[in-house]
Amino acid sequence: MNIELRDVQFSYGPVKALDGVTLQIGEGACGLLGPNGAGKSTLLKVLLGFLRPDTGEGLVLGHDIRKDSFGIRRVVGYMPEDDCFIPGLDAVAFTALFGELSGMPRAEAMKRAHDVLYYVGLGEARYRNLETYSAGMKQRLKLAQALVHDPKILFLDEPTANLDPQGRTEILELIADISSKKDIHVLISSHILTDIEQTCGSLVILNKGKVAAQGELAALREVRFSLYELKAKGETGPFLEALRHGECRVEETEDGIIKIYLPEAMGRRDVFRLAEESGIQIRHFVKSRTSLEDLFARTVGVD
Amino acid sequence: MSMAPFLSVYRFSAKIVRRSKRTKVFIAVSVLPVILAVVLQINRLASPGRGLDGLAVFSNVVMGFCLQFLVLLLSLFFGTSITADEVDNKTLTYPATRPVSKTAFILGKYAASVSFLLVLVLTSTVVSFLILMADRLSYGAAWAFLGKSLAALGFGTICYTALFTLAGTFLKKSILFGLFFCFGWENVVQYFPGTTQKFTIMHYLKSLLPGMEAGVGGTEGTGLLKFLLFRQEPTPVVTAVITLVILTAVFAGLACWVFSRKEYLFDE
Amino acid sequence: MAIAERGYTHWPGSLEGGRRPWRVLEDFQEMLKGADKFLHINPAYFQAYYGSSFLIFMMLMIMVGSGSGLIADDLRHNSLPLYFSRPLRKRDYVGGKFGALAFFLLLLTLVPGILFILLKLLFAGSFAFLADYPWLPFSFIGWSVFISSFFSLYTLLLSSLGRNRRYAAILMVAAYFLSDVFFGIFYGIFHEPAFCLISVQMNLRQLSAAFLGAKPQFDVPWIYSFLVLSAVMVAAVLVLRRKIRVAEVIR
Amino acid sequence: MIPGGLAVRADKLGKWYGNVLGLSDVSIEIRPGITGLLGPNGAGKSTFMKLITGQLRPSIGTVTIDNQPVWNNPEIFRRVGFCPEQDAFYEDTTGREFLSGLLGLSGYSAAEVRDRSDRALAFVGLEDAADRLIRGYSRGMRQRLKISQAIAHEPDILILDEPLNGLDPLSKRKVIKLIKDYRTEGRTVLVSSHVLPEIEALTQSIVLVHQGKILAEGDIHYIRDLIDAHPHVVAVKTGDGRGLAAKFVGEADVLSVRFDETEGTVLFETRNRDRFFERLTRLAADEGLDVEEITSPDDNLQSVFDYLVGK
Repeated sequence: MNIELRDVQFSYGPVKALDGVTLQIGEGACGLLGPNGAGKSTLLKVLLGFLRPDTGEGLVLGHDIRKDSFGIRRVVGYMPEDDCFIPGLDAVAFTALFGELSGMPRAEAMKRAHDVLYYVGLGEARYRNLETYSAGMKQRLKLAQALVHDPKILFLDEPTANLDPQGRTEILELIADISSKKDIHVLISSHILTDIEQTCGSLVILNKGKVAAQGELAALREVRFSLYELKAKGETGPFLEALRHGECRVEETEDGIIKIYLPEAMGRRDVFRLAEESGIQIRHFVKSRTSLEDLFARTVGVD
Repeated sequence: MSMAPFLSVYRFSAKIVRRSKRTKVFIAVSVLPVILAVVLQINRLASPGRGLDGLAVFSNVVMGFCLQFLVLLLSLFFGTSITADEVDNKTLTYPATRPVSKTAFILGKYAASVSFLLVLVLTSTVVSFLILMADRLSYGAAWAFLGKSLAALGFGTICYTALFTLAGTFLKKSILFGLFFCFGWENVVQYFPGTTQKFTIMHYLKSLLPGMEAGVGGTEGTGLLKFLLFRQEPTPVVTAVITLVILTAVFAGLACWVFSRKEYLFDE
Repeated sequence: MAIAERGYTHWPGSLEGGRRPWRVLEDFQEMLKGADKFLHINPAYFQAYYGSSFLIFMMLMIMVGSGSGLIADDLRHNSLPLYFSRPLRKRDYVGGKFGALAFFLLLLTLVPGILFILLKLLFAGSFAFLADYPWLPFSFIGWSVFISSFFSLYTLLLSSLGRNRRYAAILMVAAYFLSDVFFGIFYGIFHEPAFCLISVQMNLRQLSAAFLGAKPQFDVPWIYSFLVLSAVMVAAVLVLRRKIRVAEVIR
Repeated sequence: MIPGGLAVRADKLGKWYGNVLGLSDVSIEIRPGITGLLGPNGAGKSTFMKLITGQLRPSIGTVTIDNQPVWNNPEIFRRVGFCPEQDAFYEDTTGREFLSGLLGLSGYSAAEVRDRSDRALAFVGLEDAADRLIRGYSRGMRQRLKISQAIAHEPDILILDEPLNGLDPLSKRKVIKLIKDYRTEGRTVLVSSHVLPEIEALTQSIVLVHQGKILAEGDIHYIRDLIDAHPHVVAVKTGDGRGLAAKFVGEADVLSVRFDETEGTVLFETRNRDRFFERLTRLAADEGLDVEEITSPDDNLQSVFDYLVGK
């Protein structure tokens, strides 16, 4: 196990941010999900030794979070959530500075800074002053500084915030690449569920400072056979009416997806038959696995 | 231009000024003359033989502290804050997307800051006067001096705030400019002989005060370049007032002009 | 007995062409008349340089210009977590910032001192100057280090109080001049030299006189000034330890 | 004031910062309804938002709302509400003070300010937190407060810059619902976002900005249909894939058929989706095929985007 925590509690004054967190995180990429204020950022800060837990203990790659925070900081790369930079520097100087602060020799840090900046896709812009960077570029820069000292674990706090779709895909591909091929383990805190779905093998869901669920992603997404999702083109009113008449439970989401809970008596064919009778086309039809969003809503307990 | 937008900006920014935590620090600074007055008065009553004149002490406080320090400092901070705070905190977008012209916005905020500062400075001056002159309140000349002091402080606040509002609209390091101006330029050049001293605002403010002879209030300045302490050659009061009003109008007008032309980009 | 002519009189001078635009410069010429002593380097010269309020004012401007944002900017741009996710202690961080500022301040204090000595040696062509005043290099080096350290800590203290560098700058100047103004008022009224202890500037000047072997302006033992300034430095360190927190309370 | 029907119009609009291009030669009309503004970072989205809200002056061309220029024309903001991207507030005021202060700037009387701020706070569900300092608000609350200030004066045109950024899924749902609730008839809503599913959840009508130009505008499906050179792929999972394929190979609109043995799907490439899906639905119902899944791998905004920006 790379990360182990036992019964960790932490409070900001009267507010309990972490309330008895016990978890194990293994190889590869792990997602950390939870609504804002669930304690995700606090958990990362406890793991880094920024905050000292009130009770409980933990190990990160064998380093005790209470006693050996320096040991942890040498092997961990941290990408904070907030926008952060140092005005007046260019990207190379910035990244090299943090390489040096991690203990790399100056020349090595400089060389390494160029490499990681290319890796995160800032190669062309690396001599520009950081104040001229767009929000998306700052996001990449934060990733670069987290990677510069070649860490063994990466803690990424909302890595895709502020990114455009292309940038988001690229960063997620980078993360997947790092975690699967480069032997660096990754802990990603995010509330963009699709990010986690695309990159992570395992998952921890936090809610109100407690672990609401943890385990392998595949195991957590159990299959429900009777639920289908479809998209249709045409006047769907009569179709839905017919379905309801056949004792299906039907839900329509905001983004135009129709969810159908089929009773035992009905099969898939009946759905198509009703569609054809109502004169609409079915353009999308899948058996629904419990989507991460449903899992999230269920474990967090609000919908 | 109708007054309504101006007044709504005035009300809104007056609330924000009052709410800000920094304001409390500056209120504390403004209370200092009063504390000073209390201490001095107690001391004076305790040892009556030392012949300290309450009015002399008061004029020392006004010249040394209120005019040459407090007014400069408050105007500098509040004046530059008018635009710089909104740009730094990226809140400028909110008022900029309201049916309020940029001129009304600047003037409203300026008026809110100035009236707040006037209340602060003038109240603390009057209170310290009352404390220091508690035993001689019937002395008419003292009241005349108080009136002139208040005028100088008031004009100072109005004029300096306008200048620093202007500085805040287009200078990135407006504070650095302001500090150089206040404690480098104003504090020194006002003592230069001849025409040169007329290049400071302080010169006109001091012209409003009666009989400022060489060195009164001067020694408690920075003591910077002491050999330069020449006498003041006052400008007639009417000219001084007219100059101050014109300067204020020019600064405020320029501030509005710059602000309505300039595009403010937040560092994105 | 001469009787002055009344009414119109002639002017006995001769015209030299219009010089009005240069009036202002003339005023300056008057002022610079003291400058001929410039190259006369002796201990008094050092005392004058290191005790001058001009030097202190310039240092103040450097502090405002490049020091006010040292910590305030990091707070504003949330960079502290970046630093402290490295194997870095608070004292390393503060030490680094301190070093950066102290470097600039030493440029104004130590470097001119060394230049004066070099110039003197160069012009004199012998080491007699150093033989006459062997303590002088140690004094001015010691004093440069002290005043630079004091101002660096003072700057860091005020810079750590908020996220706004303009506010920090104002506070720096305000605290400095405020203490001075108060001293001026009290001293002006009571003529009690001990009031010099409330002024940052006067304390610095007292102490510089003590370092450089000059007679202090006020008859107050220098050790008190030293204690006052040291107390400010200790307070700065204590506040910095409290203010620089890696993890803030999240919303 | 007649509500509704106001259009935002840009004509040959261009903006440079020094010699850096922000936006170039944009002519567009944004009509009532919800429009999504999409584009990569640095494409000019933000510049466009700032130009139509009068925070920047066009370098060339014009931008008008209801045929009036926007730059230095404050009167226009009686009818425009703007929710900026940056997470910036007057932190030392309460939510209610913030809102009523800004309403005051819109020129309402004291009574109306009170009334409107109450209503706006209730609309975004912040009644209970209204008298707390903004400093202590959570991300979601801050975002909703920003939206409330944009709608408190009931503008005909609502412009939202990245309103869903930094929100967790539950807060996101709330905000999406808010925006949809606001779209009453005739009002114009312009929303920008980086995350495509979010825009898809809000609207079908999009404007695509790239390299300072408008790449495409209109209905997402319509845009998709326009791209003839890029046929649609439909994946069908069924027990008898080859039997299904046999029914389609005769159709003129089907360009190719592929079998994915591992997934057990048949991939059809078609030029005419209407005809294809109509036929597929009929076949699935009538002819004894057991269709398990139908998916279109590239029927989402992401693929439109990728295709248009030439990825």
